[in-house]
Amino acid sequence: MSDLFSLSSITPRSWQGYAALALLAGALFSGLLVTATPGYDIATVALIFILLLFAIQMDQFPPAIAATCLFLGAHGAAWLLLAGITGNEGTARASFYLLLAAAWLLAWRCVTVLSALRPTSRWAATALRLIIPAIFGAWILIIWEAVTRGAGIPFILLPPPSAIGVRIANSLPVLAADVRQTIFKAVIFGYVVGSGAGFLAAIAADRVPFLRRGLLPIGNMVSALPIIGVAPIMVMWFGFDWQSKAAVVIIMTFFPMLVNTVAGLAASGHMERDLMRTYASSYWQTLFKLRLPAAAPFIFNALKINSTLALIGAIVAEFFGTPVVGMGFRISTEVGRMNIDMVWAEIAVAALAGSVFYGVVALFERAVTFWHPSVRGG
Amino acid sequence: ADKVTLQLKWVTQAQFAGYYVAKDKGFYEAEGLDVEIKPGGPDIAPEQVIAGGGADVIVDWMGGALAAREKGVPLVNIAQPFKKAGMQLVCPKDGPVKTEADFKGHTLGVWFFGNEYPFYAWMNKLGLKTDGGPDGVTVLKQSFDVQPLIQKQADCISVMTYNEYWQLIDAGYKPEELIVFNYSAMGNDLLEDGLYALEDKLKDPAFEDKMVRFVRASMKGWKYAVDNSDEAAGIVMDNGGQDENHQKRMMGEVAKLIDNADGKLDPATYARTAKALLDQKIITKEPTGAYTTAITDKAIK
Amino acid sequence: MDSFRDNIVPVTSILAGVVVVWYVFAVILNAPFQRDLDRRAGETPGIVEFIGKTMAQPKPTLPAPHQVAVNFFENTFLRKVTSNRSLVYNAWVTLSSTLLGFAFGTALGILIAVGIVHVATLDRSLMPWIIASQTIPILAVAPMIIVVLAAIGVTGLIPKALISTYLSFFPVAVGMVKGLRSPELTHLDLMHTYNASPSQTFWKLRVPASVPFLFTSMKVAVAASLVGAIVGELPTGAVAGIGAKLLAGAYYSQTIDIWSALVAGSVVAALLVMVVGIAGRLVDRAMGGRPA
Amino acid sequence: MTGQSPAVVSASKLGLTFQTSDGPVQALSNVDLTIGKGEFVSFIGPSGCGKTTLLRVIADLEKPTSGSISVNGVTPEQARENRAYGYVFQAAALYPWRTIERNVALPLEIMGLSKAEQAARIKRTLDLVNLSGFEQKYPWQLSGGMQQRASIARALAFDADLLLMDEPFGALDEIVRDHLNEQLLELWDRTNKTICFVTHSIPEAVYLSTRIIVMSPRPGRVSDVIESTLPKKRPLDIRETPEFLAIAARVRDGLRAGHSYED
Amino acid sequence: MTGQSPAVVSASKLGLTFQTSDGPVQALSNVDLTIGKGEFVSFIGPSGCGKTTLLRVIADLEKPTSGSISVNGVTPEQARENRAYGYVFQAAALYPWRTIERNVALPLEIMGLSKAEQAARIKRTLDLVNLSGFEQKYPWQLSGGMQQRASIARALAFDADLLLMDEPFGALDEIVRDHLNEQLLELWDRTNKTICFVTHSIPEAVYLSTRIIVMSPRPGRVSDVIESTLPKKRPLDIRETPEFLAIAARVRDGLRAGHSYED
Ligand SMILES: Nc1ncnc2c1ncn2[C@@H]1O[C@H](COP(=O)(O)OP(=O)(O)OP(=O)(O)O)[C@@H](O)[C@H]1O
Ligand SMILES: Nc1ncnc2c1ncn2[C@@H]1O[C@H](COP(=O)(O)OP(=O)(O)OP(=O)(O)O)[C@@H](O)[C@H]1O
Ligand SMILES: [Mg+2]
Ligand SMILES: [Mg+2]
Repeated sequence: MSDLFSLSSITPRSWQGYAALALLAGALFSGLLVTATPGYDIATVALIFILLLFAIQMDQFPPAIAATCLFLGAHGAAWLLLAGITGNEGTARASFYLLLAAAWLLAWRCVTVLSALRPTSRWAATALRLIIPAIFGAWILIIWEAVTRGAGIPFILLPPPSAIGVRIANSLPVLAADVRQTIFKAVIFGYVVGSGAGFLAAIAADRVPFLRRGLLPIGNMVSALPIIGVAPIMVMWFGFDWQSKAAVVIIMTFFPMLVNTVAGLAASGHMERDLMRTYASSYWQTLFKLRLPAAAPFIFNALKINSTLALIGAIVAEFFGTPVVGMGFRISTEVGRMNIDMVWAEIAVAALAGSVFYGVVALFERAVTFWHPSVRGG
Repeated sequence: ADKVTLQLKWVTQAQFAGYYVAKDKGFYEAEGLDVEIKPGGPDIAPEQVIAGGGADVIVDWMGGALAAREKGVPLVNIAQPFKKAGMQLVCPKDGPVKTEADFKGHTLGVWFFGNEYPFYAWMNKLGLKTDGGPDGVTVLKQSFDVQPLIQKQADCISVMTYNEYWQLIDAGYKPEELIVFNYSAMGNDLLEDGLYALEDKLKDPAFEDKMVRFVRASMKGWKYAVDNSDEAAGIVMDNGGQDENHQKRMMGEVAKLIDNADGKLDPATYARTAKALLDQKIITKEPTGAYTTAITDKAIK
Repeated sequence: MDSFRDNIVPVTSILAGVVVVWYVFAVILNAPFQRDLDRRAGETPGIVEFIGKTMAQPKPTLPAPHQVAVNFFENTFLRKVTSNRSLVYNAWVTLSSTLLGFAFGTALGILIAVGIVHVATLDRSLMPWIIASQTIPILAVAPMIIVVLAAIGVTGLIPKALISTYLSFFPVAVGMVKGLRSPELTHLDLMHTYNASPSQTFWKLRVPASVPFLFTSMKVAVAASLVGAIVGELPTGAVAGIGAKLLAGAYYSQTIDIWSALVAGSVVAALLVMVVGIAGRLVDRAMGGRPA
Repeated sequence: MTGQSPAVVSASKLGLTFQTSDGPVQALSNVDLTIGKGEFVSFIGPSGCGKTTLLRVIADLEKPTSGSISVNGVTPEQARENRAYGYVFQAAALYPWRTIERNVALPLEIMGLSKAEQAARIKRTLDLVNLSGFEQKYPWQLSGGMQQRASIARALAFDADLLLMDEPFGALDEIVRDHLNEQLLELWDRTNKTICFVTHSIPEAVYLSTRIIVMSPRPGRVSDVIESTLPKKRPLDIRETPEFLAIAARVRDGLRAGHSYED
Repeated sequence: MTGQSPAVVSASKLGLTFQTSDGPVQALSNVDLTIGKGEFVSFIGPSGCGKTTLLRVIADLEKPTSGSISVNGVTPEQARENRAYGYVFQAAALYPWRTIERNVALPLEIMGLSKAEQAARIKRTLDLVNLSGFEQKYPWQLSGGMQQRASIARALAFDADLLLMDEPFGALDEIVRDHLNEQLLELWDRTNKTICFVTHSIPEAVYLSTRIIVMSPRPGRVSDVIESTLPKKRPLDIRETPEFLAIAARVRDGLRAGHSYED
């Protein structure tokens, strides 16, 4: 192989490049895939090497070109590696993982190059903001796929992402019904009511010193009511449909909002508060015009944390008595049926929904707290 | 001594008294075995544990085991201590459901996590839809208690003869106030607690021998437990069981399911179980090699 | 301890209010089943007797406060603390994995926040996936995690603590990203003019500025890690701990047990949150915090 | 109350001690002071002598630890609740989430003025401080002096009868300062407001005031009170007259006496 | 670089435009400037004319959008990395969680000085600004002028060859100001530092500077450069000399020309 490419003429530009080169050398020594593994012929393996070396070599060019080449090289190699393992699950040898690691390092390098780019056009900036996490995520999936298939991990322990993808594609109606039940009913309702209740409790505690002293310690106690303890009780009280799940979500989201709002209300500056005093502004005027805007960064913190908590809460609550629909129901049932791919399909949908949810909250945050140093840049 | 790890399907209770007795009474030790018993719980799938290498042998229901087998975990039934099924559906007499004909339009509590197959097989037989429509039944995923009945959230709920049934009695229901649909009595039962090991490991004669000794000692344990049910319940309590009275009663009921079994699998029940699973498309093809009588044959000589 | 005295009256009076409401609900929620019981027994008790009975069921829908109190008292004070039935013992089991998980979680959360604030690549690539990770229902994957960990020989406290970690690092990470970015721009400019290294800016400016966010997040995180520890007790065999008590209660519908375990959990939570709060106040005072 | 001309501020034996972790700090001690309606009183004194603290006591932002004080004949607290005064802080204290325009609107919103009235006042006061064209900017987009002018505009828009101004023109250049001095005098003359004005500039104090109160530090106290003999109408070039310079010299002497390192 | 006397700051055609949501703001335009070693240059100009922005560009806190600038012959960024300058901000920018003493210690910690050296410098500079006795106070326990003095002490403790001072004496009374002016001149004379000094006081600018740069706004640009003919040794009463007054008048004219509402 080594006379095809003179390794010495390759000069990496980054530590990832050097490490990748070392891994390639390691793969050569530890025996090529062809000798050990079915599914790979000389041509494929040569192609993988060419792609990786090409990527390392092209790294020296201007960022845009380097990133493109790194992207193509790393992902092309990964694709070839995965293609070869199909039908030969569980046969991977050390060189398989070494080549995979080399490709991964180059993808990392690609992300680094992309992160350093300062595009001028808005359009390119947006594209970059999407591409960078996408590459990162893609590699989580590639490595997952390669390891589960390469090592032949039993399907019921951890199915490969490709199987999960197929499952998602084939179960859209079921997934849609589950999302409707869990997210559009329980999560949204519980999130709104729970966050709202935490917020109002914090205001009440702030307004009435008596409540502040009495309510906060008790609010703290609510914080740890564990889902597994509360969920059955809620089912008892509110029936087995989504209302009981929403109740669990309310309990889970209440506390983060309470704590953060209380902290946020203390965050406004002294001089700003004195100013309001000179206007003899009423409690509520000071609250709305000064203290709540100043508390906004804290409140959004809670909203962000709650956006994921609510989802976990609703799903887990469905482990305890539900109608036969819902993401949590599906997960617990399909585990029992050994349809782990379906479990992961639901998890993937939950992760997607949670990310969208969080993203929406984060967008609101940027719009509302544009004045805060953390948003203005710092 | 040879190490064996047993993964139970549920928490420590008299349902598994035989194994605890065998360990406590030294039956395993006498066979040269060092057995570790891992209790289960909600959301512990023994099939996953054995696939992950966390156990050598598991207690499982046939439905779950066959499903896992098709998903690439080659489980093989090596012994079947429970001859009969303990699952039943109960409805209060003053409720709307008196016979199978009354199910239509009502809400029934069912356990999932692999325990739902007998129910669906039964509904299949009755020709009832389970999607909640007016000409079918509404299914409620029941958690591990009898609250849905007490709360009147369901018209009938699933119970085990040896467990939840007694919770209903404790809650104030009298046996004569309950209508019971027993899966075994109706001939709708699917095989419950059996012992399963991995096919490829069984090919190893040393492992097979270990399993033979394990099954032999376990069945001895079961026999002892059935004969001395109060003592067995005490042993279960010592190992983390809850509520002594309850364990005693459970032991009594479990004894009826064991029914003097020798641990040998009844092929007819197996065939019925496999057919029911096939009918519901839980599994897609007729399983082969899913059980072996070799172990029990050697164990019980 | 003036503030302690100031707090006693409000806390007790609000607790008293809670107890009264609780009694009312106990009667209301337990009434239907009691009526069923009476009907089946053919009895027609008077109002007072009926109410008395709703508060004395062995497995009530909602146990009356005194039932819980008696159970709580027995299991807390009358049992040897080493006994498996002692709430103190079970609370301790849960507490130990909570604390371990909380420590891991806080450390991990801060680490992630530091990475995100300092490394542009991480900021752009990691955050979305951390968010996604948090939407994975932990109870669903916990058994798999535990199976995998057991397979590589990790058992005992660590798996439970890891579940706590998983739940608690996120609030800390989110809060600290905000907190570490919250210094005033002029304060950052000042560091800039000194050509302070990132680590100097971090320790001398970003960390002190993030303190309010840190302690607020830590309060949420400590509560989350307690929930995690309790949840983690289920698939790990659930032999001891508050989660185990809850589960055991749930198998047999021993609602009184469930509630007293819940009360125990809540007390532990309130204490933990208070400790974090006090720590926060001490740090604030040490930093010359201006009284409100 | 002093009888005929009602006292707007009247303090006697006023003292204020801050408790700090390393011992008490006596910020004011034994301050006697009466300010009548329509007076323009300047406070001048070395840094840290208690000028801000005195203004804050008048504004009910600090409670005196000894002595007594009344504002408009009632306690400072009641006066504050009657919205008796507008306050310009030493730092601008603009809200970062509001544009300049909306910062000025803040007190007007609190008073519940109509939108039209608000708009009119905002326009008038922003014009006065020469900030027209910056209505839509956020505070951090303004220079230091512009921020301070915005905060002056905010206090003027409030339009109270008593104005408490803590070094309002500190960050402004001479030209703007002269301009605003004139504007302020004109406003004072027209509306008969009472103004308490902290400044570090002796000419400014002399030019503006009917009375100049010189304070000295550690503990903060009134060390001299100088009544101005200048006429009410004051063109800018009055600052060259001997009368003016004489008053200025007296103020300077009082001020110098308060500085420990000047002896 | 200008050949023999090395230029400390040298800018040509410097421009800076801020992008704001309601359009660009041109803060600096076409600024040409050379400051030699040991010069004391004052910047004076109406509020909002870009003085702070110019200082920030020199300090590498803003990047110019056009033109070029070098500091000590290298880019501002490299100069900053060499810790070439100390900066006094227009607002005090003290860290609220540090005592005054520890605020002054901040740059010294960052430079990694020994504890003893730190203590010595802290004592020296706090003495200089007359804040001894307030070492253990937190910023919010100080008056406005004291805070500003603390921030001056912090910059002086840093002891860089180039001092950038943005209205350092704005919140101080005349007496303290005179005192600090003298101290600053004395320091400058002794150490041969280069000082860029923003002020609003014409006498202060004339008294201190070797060169006065008058700026005018919208867009911010240099409108006049006035070389001082005063000797290097300057007693305080030099401010009464005709020479001094002539320069001051020229500065005032330049300043007035920059004010739109003065025409
Ligand atoms: N909140 C506080 N806690 C403790 N001491 C304080 C506080 N506020 C002010 N002081 C002290 O009180 C004294 C007077 O402060 P004040 O702000 O009134 O001075 P000032 O005359 O306004 O000075 P400047 O002209 O510098 O603004 C100072 O010594 C200061 O340190
Ligand atoms: N971050 C910013 N974004 C937008 N505009 C800005 C920003 N900073 C300053 N400006 C604008 O740039 C111009 C010059 O501001 P700069 O702070 O340099 O003025 P200055 O000369 O220091 O005034 P002052 O004497 O009032 O401090 C002003 O019009 C201001 O509004
Ligand atoms: Mg002051
Ligand atoms: Mg400025």
